[in-house]
Amino acid sequence: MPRVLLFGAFADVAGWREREVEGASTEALVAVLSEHEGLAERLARPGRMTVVNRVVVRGDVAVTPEDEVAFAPPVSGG
Amino acid sequence: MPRVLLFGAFADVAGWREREVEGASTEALVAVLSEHEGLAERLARPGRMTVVNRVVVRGDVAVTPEDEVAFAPPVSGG
Amino acid sequence: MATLVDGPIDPGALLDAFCAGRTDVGAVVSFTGLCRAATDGRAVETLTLDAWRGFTEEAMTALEDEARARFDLIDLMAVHRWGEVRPGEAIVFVAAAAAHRRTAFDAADYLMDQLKTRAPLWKREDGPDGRRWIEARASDHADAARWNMETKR
Amino acid sequence: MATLVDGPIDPGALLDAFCAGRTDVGAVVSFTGLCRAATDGRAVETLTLDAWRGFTEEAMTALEDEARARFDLIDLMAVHRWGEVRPGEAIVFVAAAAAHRRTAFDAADYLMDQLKTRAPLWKREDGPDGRRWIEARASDHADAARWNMETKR
Repeated sequence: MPRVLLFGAFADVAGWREREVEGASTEALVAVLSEHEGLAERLARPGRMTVVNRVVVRGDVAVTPEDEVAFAPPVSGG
Repeated sequence: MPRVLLFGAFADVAGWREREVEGASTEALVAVLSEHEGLAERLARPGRMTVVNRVVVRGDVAVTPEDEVAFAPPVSGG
Repeated sequence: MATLVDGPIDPGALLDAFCAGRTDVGAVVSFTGLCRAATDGRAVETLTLDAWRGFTEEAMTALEDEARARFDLIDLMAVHRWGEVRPGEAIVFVAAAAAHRRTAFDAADYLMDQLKTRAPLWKREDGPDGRRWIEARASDHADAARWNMETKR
Repeated sequence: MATLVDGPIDPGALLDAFCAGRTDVGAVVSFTGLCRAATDGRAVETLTLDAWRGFTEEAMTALEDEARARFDLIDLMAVHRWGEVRPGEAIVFVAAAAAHRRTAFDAADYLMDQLKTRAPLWKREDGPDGRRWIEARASDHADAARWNMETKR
């Protein structure tokens, strides 16, 4: 199963930072994660960052069980 | 006689920084100072600063023997 | 290279080290971001920065490289805290060195705009009113957009 | 109040002192002007700053006051060397503190433009090619003129 990483408010709301999740694409993973009500609301907000194997991606991207997929809210550095 | 102060290149060229000079106005003092050839050339350049009793003045200003008159080239702070 | 530090950073020591021994630099501009005790009228006891070690440094270094490509710099540095920060402590320090001051001002300003809107860091404020996750403000995005029209100098 | 210092200044120590104990400030921007070992291709062994003690500090403080009136600042400082300066040493240090970073950047930038073109200081370079008195460059006057059209923020 792909390894999913969560950052910022996503990790805070979900109560975990790293977990294996079943899914063949980034949006499939989002659908599974959205079974958690608070996370569903956060994941649906604009500006979500999706990163597959440390490369930022846009849209729905296919993933394999060996992939690492990170989801994060809009950034706030500085 | 008014006390004349010179700064920067003016003092360097004249060889003095402070001296009493005979003159009833700032331009009269400039005329006296301009007897020194190198200083004449420097004083004639644009952007000269003239200060009477610590107040910057423009044009020809009357001065009394009790006044302090400073002449300086364009500034270069920072 | 941009660095991420877990623990206090000392802007003065960073500035002195950045300036030391340079005889080719005329201008050094630094930016220090401090943790405020209140934002938008809410008291802040702790600011917590979440980061993705490795990924975050790489992304910050890429932003630094963009600034180096855009401006005629002699040097550039960025240090960012992660973890828990208390009011009054420094969150971020950026310094830019150039032969002339306009370049140094612009590069530090540019890099801060990019870090605010593009560095993968996530900020949380905890205080008596509870917990709040922060996102870059509309003004931060407007600041960053200023640079889209500009050319190298 | 602006100060004029006869002897080395330490930008790092000034920055740390300026930041210390502040929990209301989000942004501190500093500018450090360093003495370069060469300008316009000429080697510089010593930079000498002539000042009019008292008058120069008053004029610098008036420029600081202009910046305070123009920008929404929490604090502002300026320290300038006079006398002999060696390559690599700091000539001037300016720091601006504000709630938000754009204000701090603009105020430090503004104050430096004013100091360059309006502070009563006169700069001389001595080196193997002889002695040269410096005046503010055309680019310094152009930088200072940028602010004539702007309004308070």
